[in-house]
Amino acid sequence: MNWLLDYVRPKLSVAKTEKDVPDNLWDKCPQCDAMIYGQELAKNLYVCPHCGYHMYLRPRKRFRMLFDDEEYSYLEAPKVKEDPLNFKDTKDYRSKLKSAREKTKFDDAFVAAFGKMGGHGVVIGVMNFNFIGGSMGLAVGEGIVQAAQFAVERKVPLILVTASGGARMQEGILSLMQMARTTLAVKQLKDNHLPYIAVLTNPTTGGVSASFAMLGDITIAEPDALIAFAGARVIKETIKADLPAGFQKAEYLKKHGMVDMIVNRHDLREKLITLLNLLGNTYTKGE
Amino acid sequence: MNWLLDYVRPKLSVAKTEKDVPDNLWDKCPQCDAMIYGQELAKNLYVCPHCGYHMYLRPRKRFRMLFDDEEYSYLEAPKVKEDPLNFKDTKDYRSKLKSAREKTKFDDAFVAAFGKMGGHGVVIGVMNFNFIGGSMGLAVGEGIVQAAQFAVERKVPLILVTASGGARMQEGILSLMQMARTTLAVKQLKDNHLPYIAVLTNPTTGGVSASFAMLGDITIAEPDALIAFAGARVIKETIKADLPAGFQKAEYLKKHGMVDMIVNRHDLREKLITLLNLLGNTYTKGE
Amino acid sequence: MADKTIYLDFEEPIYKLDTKIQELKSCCDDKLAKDFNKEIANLEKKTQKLLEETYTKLTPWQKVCVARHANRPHSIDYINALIENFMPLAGDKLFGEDEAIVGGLGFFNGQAVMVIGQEKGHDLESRIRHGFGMPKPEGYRKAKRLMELANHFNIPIISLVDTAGAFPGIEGEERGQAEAIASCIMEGFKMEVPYIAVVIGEGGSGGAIALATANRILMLEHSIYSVISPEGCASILWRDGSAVKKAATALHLTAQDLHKFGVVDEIIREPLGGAHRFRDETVKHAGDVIWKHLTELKKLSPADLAKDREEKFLAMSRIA
Amino acid sequence: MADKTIYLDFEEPIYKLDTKIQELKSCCDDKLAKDFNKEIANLEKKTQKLLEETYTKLTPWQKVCVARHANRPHSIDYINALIENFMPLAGDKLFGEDEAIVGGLGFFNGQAVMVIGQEKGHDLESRIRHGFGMPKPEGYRKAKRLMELANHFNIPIISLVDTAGAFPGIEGEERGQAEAIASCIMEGFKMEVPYIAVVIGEGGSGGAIALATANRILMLEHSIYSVISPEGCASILWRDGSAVKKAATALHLTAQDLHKFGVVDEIIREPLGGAHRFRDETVKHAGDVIWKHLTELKKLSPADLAKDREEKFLAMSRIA
Ligand SMILES: [Zn+2]
Ligand SMILES: [Zn+2]
Repeated sequence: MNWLLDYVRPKLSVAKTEKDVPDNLWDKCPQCDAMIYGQELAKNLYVCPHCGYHMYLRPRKRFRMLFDDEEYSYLEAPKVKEDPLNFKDTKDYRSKLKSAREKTKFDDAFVAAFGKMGGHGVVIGVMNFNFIGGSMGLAVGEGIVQAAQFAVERKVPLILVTASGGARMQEGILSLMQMARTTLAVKQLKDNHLPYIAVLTNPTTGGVSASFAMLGDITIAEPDALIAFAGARVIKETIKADLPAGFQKAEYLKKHGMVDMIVNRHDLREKLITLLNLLGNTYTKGE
Repeated sequence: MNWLLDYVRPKLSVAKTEKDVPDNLWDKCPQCDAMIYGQELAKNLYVCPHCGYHMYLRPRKRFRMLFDDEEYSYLEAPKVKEDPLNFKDTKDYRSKLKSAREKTKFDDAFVAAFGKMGGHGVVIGVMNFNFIGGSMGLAVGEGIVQAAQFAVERKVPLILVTASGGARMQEGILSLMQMARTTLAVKQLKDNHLPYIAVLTNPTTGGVSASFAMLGDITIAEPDALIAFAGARVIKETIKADLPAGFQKAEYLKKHGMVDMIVNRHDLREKLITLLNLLGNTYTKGE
Repeated sequence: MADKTIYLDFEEPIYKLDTKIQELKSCCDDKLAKDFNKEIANLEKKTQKLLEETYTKLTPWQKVCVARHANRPHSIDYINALIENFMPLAGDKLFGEDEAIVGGLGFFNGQAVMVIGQEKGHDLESRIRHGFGMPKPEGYRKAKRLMELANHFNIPIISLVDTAGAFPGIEGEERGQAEAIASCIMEGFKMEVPYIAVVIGEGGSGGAIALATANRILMLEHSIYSVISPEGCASILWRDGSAVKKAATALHLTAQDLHKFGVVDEIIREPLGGAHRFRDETVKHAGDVIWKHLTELKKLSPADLAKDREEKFLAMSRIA
Repeated sequence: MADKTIYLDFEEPIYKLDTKIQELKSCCDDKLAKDFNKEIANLEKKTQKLLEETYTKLTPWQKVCVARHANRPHSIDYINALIENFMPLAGDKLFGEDEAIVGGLGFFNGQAVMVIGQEKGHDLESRIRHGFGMPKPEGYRKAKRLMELANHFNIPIISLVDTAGAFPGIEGEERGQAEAIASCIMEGFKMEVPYIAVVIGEGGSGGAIALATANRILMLEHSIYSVISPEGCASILWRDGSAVKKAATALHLTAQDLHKFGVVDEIIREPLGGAHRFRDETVKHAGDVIWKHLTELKKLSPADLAKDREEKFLAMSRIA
């Protein structure tokens, strides 16, 4: 076991822990263009109070929203090889990583925490879309593998909250391999009959959608979230035709059988707890 | 074991065993209207030599065509309750059964035999379409269950050649239950990792298609065979529109992913033997 | 749900009495009402007797009509009344979400269960949404997925059967209606959890048995379960669509017939006058019977549950 | 297959030499031919040297072009050359038959195997039929079904990876491309039989790894395997579609790169000049290498085969 538990007990105010995004600014809703005061938005879990649009929710806020009493402990970020390809495009990947770390205060685009939900021990992993588009490379893949292993060792369910543009192409083939590795992570849960619930938020695309995101025992999506394998632009260019209304949105995926339920962020914690109650309350198997 | 093996060694000419259908008559091809001399048709396995249409092939002919050296032994027909509902429509069911038995010289619409194919021991079951439309009641269901049990006891594969209008409605709910029972029959093979190959011939419809017929490890269809759940007439009346060309034909089902291969009757024995060779030649599992 | 009682043809005398009672109750002021009280009580007694006479002697065809009655409690009514914290689950993870099948997890007397039911809808809008209770292949594949999920987490399954049959259309055939039903039947046999099927209304042929390869098969008193609809049977065997009554009788499709054949384990009594008249009592009583069977099945080991189911069906038509 | 050699841009000098040799060989009568023999031999030596120089130093982008070469042996060529009694199997038993994936049972050196390969086709008609080697969800579900079948009968699996990626279209998204790929990846890990993946040409992202969660991953010498096409990468990161050469280099998508990363177990040598020039030798040699690995894997128990695969992938990016 290479887990160090860094208990943070974040009984702190929103403003204090999220210094990077002061809540006393005004934000514009990307859907209805309404200007919303930061504190109001934070109080409303970053759901637009005017049109219900679900904006991106940062990992810490997601954890506080989900865990009992806003208490949880982070799982240590995994150690992985940095920039394994020595990748350079117009700028180099290392500097991209550096600025993403400064911006987000996280090591990479995935962070997991252990805590309780409705009294159940549970591991929750959250993707950080602000970290290079939530893209999945070694660190994300290994983070998910380790979160799954931790859940299996503790015999608790795993909840993964996705938000990703897909694979981290700067890590080349090694990022592609994370599709297999995160699938294996999910398999550990299944092999142990522990629940794995996928919560798909806007956007969940590419290699992330085509691996662990689509393999939940139960699949929840936030309203209007974009959930796609191929990008709409690529498809449009390929087929040279317009795309249907609502294409690749959560509601579209539900209609097409890929999502169990669409849950408003305000109801998410309660619904997850009910699901944990249901999946945990199995009758004792016969003698 | 309640099996009596009735070795018949049918080293007899076609004409002699199939007195009910003299081969010295002319038959009209239902597809191209060509008149074909009976002996020619029999020699050509009841495939029209002009257009390739696959006419119905009686169980005995099917067995002789498939088994090595035309040698096989019948599995005793199961004993089941006759006319459990005391069913009467415009005439009574018992008299229908009686005339079907006289016409076909078989007890009911299913008959199974044990023999060798390419050296492999194998149970082959054939539906008799001439027996009340090959419909499935207690006798067919029980026959399939017992054929499967026999195959499992002998540790040999099962091949079922279907031809049926669906459930035997004169046996009411008990005929419906045969969908479950024949599915269980297939499950016995699967549980024992013994191959079950479904050979779908014209027509395979209703409750037969929606049970064992669609559950083969490998699914073969004869060319142009009608394979359907709901009848085309019912669908047409329901949707009040024309049906697509080739609707519910073997080729249509293959295109829609339901059939592995369409095999001309002349190649059927050879292909089945190859499949048995392949499915039987599994490498020795590790120590 | 439906506010107004819908009367079936053979309920004409009951309808007349009910109407008269209604008139007496509403068409007069409070003072007069008192005078009518006796007459109303009299009429109500008559109605009760009539209901009793009618509903203890329903013909098979009348049972067909009752089983299909629009006011009869549907799957959603059972779920609403019996299941707490119901979490509906959607989709087959292959092609689509078919609301002809409603399914999900919930607590039944504190026990987590997976409910999978065919739902016909109760008004035009909901009937269309639920595909008139006739599942397409994706509906059966959704049911199969929910069974797998239940089995994986050791959660008992309760299926509610109420369908005229699988959807007869091009899409259904195109997407493998036959395969979907066959696989759903097979999946039922794989379950290592208690699996109870309840025919609550119409058990229509292959579309019904797909959800009924269960450890226990229960039927509401006036529900039907048949290899073919009386209409279909009449038109094929009598070549006369109007021979439905003869067909209904010949098919032996009532709960009482099926119980005699050993196909059904227990008949769930309906209040006199039918489930559509006494929705709450019916559903509550059905819940009690289901719970009784669930309690019994919970005593079996996972392997024994599968074995129990196989033996039940293997024995089923060996009855001599 | 293709009768005429198709030359890539960077093969211009080779093309010129080949043309000259061809001219000398054909444009003169037998008497004269003798006089040219020496020159022809000379030129052929030169070609050989040029091929050697070119093909030992292919740039990543050149490898991309070679990997996509129309004359390169495709899945069907491997099947035809290596597999006896091939029995193609069709369909996902759910929605459709997708010929972008060819699959079936056959004998490989006397051993029954399940071959599952992406097939691009070799002329316009066959390219259309095979969907340009870009599987739709039904293709991956067909692959999954064939894996299950192979596993059930204890038959080893050989997958042949050759795709630009999964089909990017409305139908693909509608029918769950993401789910289909994810499930296919998962299925690979469930196998308790030897499973060998061979990247024979283009290993395009998610569409490729769906068929490559194997015990052994082999790559033809000039094949590629990448998280994104150089074109896609160039347009996203350089915002310049013509930066494909830079992107190809940056992505480290060659067999040699992947072997270094530990993603690929063995590189299958191609004759100098590439698989598209020496189709038969390439395929035969690939067969020998696959057979060697299969022989090794056959020594493992079913449980160990699954464990071997899991451990391989769990370890894969822990390389420091
Ligand atoms: Zn808004
Ligand atoms: Zn003809």
